[in-house]
Amino acid sequence: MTPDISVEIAGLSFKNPILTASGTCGYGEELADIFDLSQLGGIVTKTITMKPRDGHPSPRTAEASSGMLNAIGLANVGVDKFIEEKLTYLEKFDTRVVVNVAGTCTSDYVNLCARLNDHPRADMVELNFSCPNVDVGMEIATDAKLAEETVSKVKKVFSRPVIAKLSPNVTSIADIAVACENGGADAVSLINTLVGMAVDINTFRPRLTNNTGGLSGPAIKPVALACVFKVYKAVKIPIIGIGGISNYSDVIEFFLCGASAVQIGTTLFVEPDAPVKIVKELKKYLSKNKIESIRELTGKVRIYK
Amino acid sequence: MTPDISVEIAGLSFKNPILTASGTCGYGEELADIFDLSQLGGIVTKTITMKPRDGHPSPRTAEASSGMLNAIGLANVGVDKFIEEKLTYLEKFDTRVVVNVAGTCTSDYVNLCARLNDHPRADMVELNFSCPNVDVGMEIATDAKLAEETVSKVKKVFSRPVIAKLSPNVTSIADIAVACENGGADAVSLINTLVGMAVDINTFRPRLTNNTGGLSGPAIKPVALACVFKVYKAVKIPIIGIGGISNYSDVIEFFLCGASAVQIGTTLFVEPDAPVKIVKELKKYLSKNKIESIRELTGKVRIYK
Amino acid sequence: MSKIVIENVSVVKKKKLTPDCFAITVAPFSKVKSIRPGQFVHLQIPNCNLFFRRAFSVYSVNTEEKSLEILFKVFGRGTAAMASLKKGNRLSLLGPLGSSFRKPKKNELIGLIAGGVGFPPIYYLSRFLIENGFDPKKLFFFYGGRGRSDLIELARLKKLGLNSVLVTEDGSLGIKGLVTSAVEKWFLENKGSKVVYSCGPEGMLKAVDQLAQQYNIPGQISLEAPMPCGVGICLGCIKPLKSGGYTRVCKEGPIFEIGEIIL
Amino acid sequence: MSKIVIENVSVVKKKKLTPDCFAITVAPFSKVKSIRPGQFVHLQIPNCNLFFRRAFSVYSVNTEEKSLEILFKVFGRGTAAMASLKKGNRLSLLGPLGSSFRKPKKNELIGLIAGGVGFPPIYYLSRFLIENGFDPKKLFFFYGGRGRSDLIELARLKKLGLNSVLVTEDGSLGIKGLVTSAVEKWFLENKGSKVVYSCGPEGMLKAVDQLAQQYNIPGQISLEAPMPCGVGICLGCIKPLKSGGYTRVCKEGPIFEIGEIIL
Ligand SMILES: Cc1cc2nc3c(=O)[nH]c(=O)nc-3n(C[C@H](O)[C@H](O)[C@H](O)COP(=O)(O)OP(=O)(O)OC[C@H]3O[C@@H](n4cnc5c(N)ncnc54)[C@H](O)[C@@H]3O)c2cc1C
Ligand SMILES: Cc1cc2nc3c(=O)[nH]c(=O)nc-3n(C[C@H](O)[C@H](O)[C@H](O)COP(=O)(O)OP(=O)(O)OC[C@H]3O[C@@H](n4cnc5c(N)ncnc54)[C@H](O)[C@@H]3O)c2cc1C
Ligand SMILES: Cc1cc2nc3c(=O)[nH]c(=O)nc-3n(C[C@H](O)[C@H](O)[C@H](O)COP(=O)(O)O)c2cc1C
Ligand SMILES: Cc1cc2nc3c(=O)[nH]c(=O)nc-3n(C[C@H](O)[C@H](O)[C@H](O)COP(=O)(O)O)c2cc1C
Ligand code: FES
Ligand code: FES
Repeated sequence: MTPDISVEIAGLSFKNPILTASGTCGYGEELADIFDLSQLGGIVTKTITMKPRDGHPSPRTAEASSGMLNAIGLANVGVDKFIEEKLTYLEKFDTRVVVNVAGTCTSDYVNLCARLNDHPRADMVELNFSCPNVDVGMEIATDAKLAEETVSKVKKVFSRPVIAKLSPNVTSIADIAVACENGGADAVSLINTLVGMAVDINTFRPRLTNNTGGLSGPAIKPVALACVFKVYKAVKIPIIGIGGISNYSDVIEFFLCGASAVQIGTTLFVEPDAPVKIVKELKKYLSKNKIESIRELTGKVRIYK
Repeated sequence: MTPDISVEIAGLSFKNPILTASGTCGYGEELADIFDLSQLGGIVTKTITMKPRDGHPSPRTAEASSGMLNAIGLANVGVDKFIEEKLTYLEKFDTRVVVNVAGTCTSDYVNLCARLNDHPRADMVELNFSCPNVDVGMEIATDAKLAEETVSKVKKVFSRPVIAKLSPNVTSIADIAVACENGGADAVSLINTLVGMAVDINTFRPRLTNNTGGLSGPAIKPVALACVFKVYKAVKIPIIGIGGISNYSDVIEFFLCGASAVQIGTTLFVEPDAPVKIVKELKKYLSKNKIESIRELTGKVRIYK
Repeated sequence: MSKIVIENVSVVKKKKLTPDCFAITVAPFSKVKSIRPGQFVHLQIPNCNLFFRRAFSVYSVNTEEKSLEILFKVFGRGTAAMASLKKGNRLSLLGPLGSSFRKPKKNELIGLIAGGVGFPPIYYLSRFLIENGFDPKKLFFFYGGRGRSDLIELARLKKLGLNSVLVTEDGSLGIKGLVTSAVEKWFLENKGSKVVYSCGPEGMLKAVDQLAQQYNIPGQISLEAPMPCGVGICLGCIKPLKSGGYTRVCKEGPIFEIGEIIL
Repeated sequence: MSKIVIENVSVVKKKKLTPDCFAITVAPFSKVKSIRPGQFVHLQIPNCNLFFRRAFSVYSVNTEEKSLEILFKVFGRGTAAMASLKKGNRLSLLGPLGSSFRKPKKNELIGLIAGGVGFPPIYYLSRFLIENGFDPKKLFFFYGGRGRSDLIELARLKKLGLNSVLVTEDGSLGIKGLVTSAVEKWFLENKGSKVVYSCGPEGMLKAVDQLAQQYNIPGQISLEAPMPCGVGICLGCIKPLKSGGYTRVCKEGPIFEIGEIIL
């Protein structure tokens, strides 16, 4: 018996639960030189905005212990070029395409998703409520009412599933998740990066021109797992786990805490073929442990007490 | 010229800015087998509560990438035994003693500090508003009003300086810091641990009997630095930086972002003599860079824009 | 002067005992003289990104060379990285740590009970006792394992000249059965006052602990627990005490009295 | 088939060239044949807890042995750990990465300008051109450094049989001065159409870039930037373009046209 690693989110099937995270896989072109993108459960494209953005000046990434900081500043080609070139490029791969969008206000999200609605290659949209590197967005990520309103307005213009991507930089991520669920979100994805900083002690300069940035990578995995665990107890919609995943064992941990799929981000920078390896190893783990389908694992952590 | 690494917090002088963090150095006895505690700027004792506590059952620590998770559950000898045995033991060392306290409500903090007020070996108290591993406390850490009220009531019964220790698990740590300053806190210390989790994929069990715990160590350093940076812009009282510090260069980073002293926590578990090394290397760095006093560095990060 | 030190040591010798069992000798360590049987060292293992040190019982010491030997089995990531250490590689050593075995009374018969990687501290104790004037004839070394491949370093054990009783569950070497059965037999067959010392898997220690209590034999066991710090400051390595509350395996232990711990 | 692969390679050779400069050869790498001069590889360095890989220009390749050589100077934590690698040590290699130098036109005089650790890609290009039929007489290798100890691998350079011009700021070897002065002199003394290729410290590259523009000489430079991913997906390694916006050093680069980048 070969174990079943396909999953379903909001009625859409994924051949496996491994997606690449927004901002860590571009629009897919570069990774396609390394492996066939059809091996992915899905690809979440770099956040797009209405207008193209250059992003912040250099340096906008820095190394950290078991992770990194970034303040790219939502550099992207803008929605027009995205639809014309990037979505078209992705036509040829047999994988789900999730288009991540961000704006400065609710209407930006609505306009972007309305545009994308006409392009069915965008299987889903993911609303980036949580980028800590631009003023844009961060407000929605910390304001339950605004998040709910934005989701519900997007739902009116986008006919396929809508994911709300949440920030960990809040007192209660579960509250924001519940608000998104109430707004009609089909799923939530979490977490985006943690606000962090680093300084060069020789120049006294921050290591990022944005002064602060977002921390990602294995360093944040425990925080992401705790967030998934708490949100799983609070909502009924599926959760896509993100944060520091670097191997199959991390994926299992996220499933046990409540995830129905995961995204791999920063690990791609060090092991760009990690998704391919993880898919293989997930199958091995399930076989070895006689688990028929990975879907059985969601939320199955055996908590104490 | 030998550089000056002494600092002053709330009118109290410290021979150097290196303190050991609460819960990571016991009451000092064990570290005294490794180095002379008089080499420390200060020691912050394990959180004490009114009654002795055994804490959570095992496992209550777990390894993480560049850090660890803990849910000790405030195991401590209780205030009576603490005063009788532990404070007395610390008499013989020429170092500052900061006594960390926690309770389930404001009056616990007040009672504990009133008791300690009669024992001048407790140079300062640190109010642990932020331990994520017990229901105790976490409420105060996320509630600005409650924090302000607790600090101001403690100030009435404790005549020496009072430090409020803050949690990073909030939307705005600066808001809580401002509230503590308004309540009369003489200093704030930050950060306590980030809420995190880990699961054993063979047993499906959380790696901590408390299910979730606190993440500490180098993994959280960027988050701690960003918190210090934000709080420095918001308050006038001194900041004691905590989080993932493992070498002199980390200490300088915390100073540049706004700290006036630091605490070393998890690093002690891997390099118990780290404070001694750091003190030496701080002096070397200052000499090499012709900086007369480490106090000059507080807040001197050269931000962009 | 510090009782506990952190020093960089080099691998001066490495032996592969079985496919997954190795003995390595490291030096120089300034405190070799003060190491007592049952104590352990905490090693920072290079070439693996593990955050914590790993604890290893001292297997033997050489005070002239200032070296100490440890014996380990590949278990997880840390011990796997240790298996690939080469002569000359350097690592940080923290020690000596923990409590040590107390000396038996002069007239006691001494039962030494080891299972698997519980062998090193019990071997070290045996050797230490003999070197300190205890009669090897009064030492009874019970060495248990699942099969013959679990019983390592038999030649070295033999050299001590004590009474050794080998026990394997599958009968592939020595007596077939559990080591505790052999110990019970010894309890029954020997009238004199006795003391036992044991180290091994927790299941075995639990059985030894119960048996010794049942027969009213005093003694000590050496416990293990995951150890973040090894020096008593993290409170992570706890075991529940019969008398209530917890105790630290790294500080009050790893050597505990029979009947002291809830296993 | 994948253009870029990740493979485990072993150190097959290591040479210490100066106290802080080393050449190491690693093998086997399945894609050696497709490596072009100017391209780089991204190495995961063992024995240091660095999170990112580190980028190194390819210095030479041996297609039979499937090996490639890199030359590096100890700079920070990663290169320090590389200096302690031993023959047989394994590491993960990602490559081949980035753009490569374009071929000169047949009639052009070729100026090859290297400074410090900018030497490897320029040396590789020179050798590649000669092996592909370019006349060594038309190749002018300008090699600059602060002092004689910066000019490494001179014997190897000499073997190529091209025109070499050594320049040191302190005059300890070759011409005293800046390498760009020697290049300018060459511009002035040679009438034919010319092309330049350069790699070295950013200050030098800036001077070369300006000089070439001033004299209207086409050419390319090889840039560096801290590189989290090396494959174009993190957008961390950017440089500002004269035409506006940013470009990625790892993907559009590291080889750029003279005048393309704001330095
Ligand atoms: C006082 C003491 C003395 C020891 N002496 C020896 C010795 O002489 N020879 C020897 O081979 N081993 C000895 N050990 C055990 C040794 O420390 C472990 O084998 C080692 O920690 C496992 O490390 P690892 O990185 O290979 O496995 P890991 O990958 O860390 O561990 C795999 C699993 O084992 C668990 N684990 C890790 N450490 C321990 C531990 N100490 N106790 C129980 N479970 C653990 C982990 O939680 C994990 O689930 C001793 C341990 C202690 C506490
Ligand atoms: C395409 C490319 C080719 C290279 N080829 C070679 C080569 O052939 N030989 C060689 O010796 N070196 C080469 N380098 C540089 C090499 O990658 C750096 O020496 C190395 O990254 C420094 O690593 P480290 O860990 O020793 O220092 P670190 O401790 O990482 O760095 C110390 C300081 O240098 C900065 N830094 C790190 N990497 C870079 C970088 N790539 N560019 C600019 N600053 C950086 C860091 O931010 C830090 O401030 C190349 C770099 C690139 C991008
Ligand atoms: C360089 C970089 C750029 C990112 N850009 C985006 C982005 O544009 N939109 C977004 O929603 N998340 C972005 N993220 C966040 C990731 O998608 C992911 O949520 C986060 O990095 C945590 O996962 P990881 O630890 O696996 O990287 C970015 C992360 C990194 C490291
Ligand atoms: C095992 C452990 C126990 C801790 N116990 C306490 C405590 O009792 N009271 C407290 O205020 N902080 C406690 N902390 C938090 C530390 O004091 C510190 O704020 C935190 O660990 C971050 O610093 P670090 O990364 O240097 O460890 C504890 C941390 C650890 C790792
Ligand atoms: S290992 Fe830290 S107290 Fe025992
Ligand atoms: S290094 Fe990541 S885009 Fe160039």
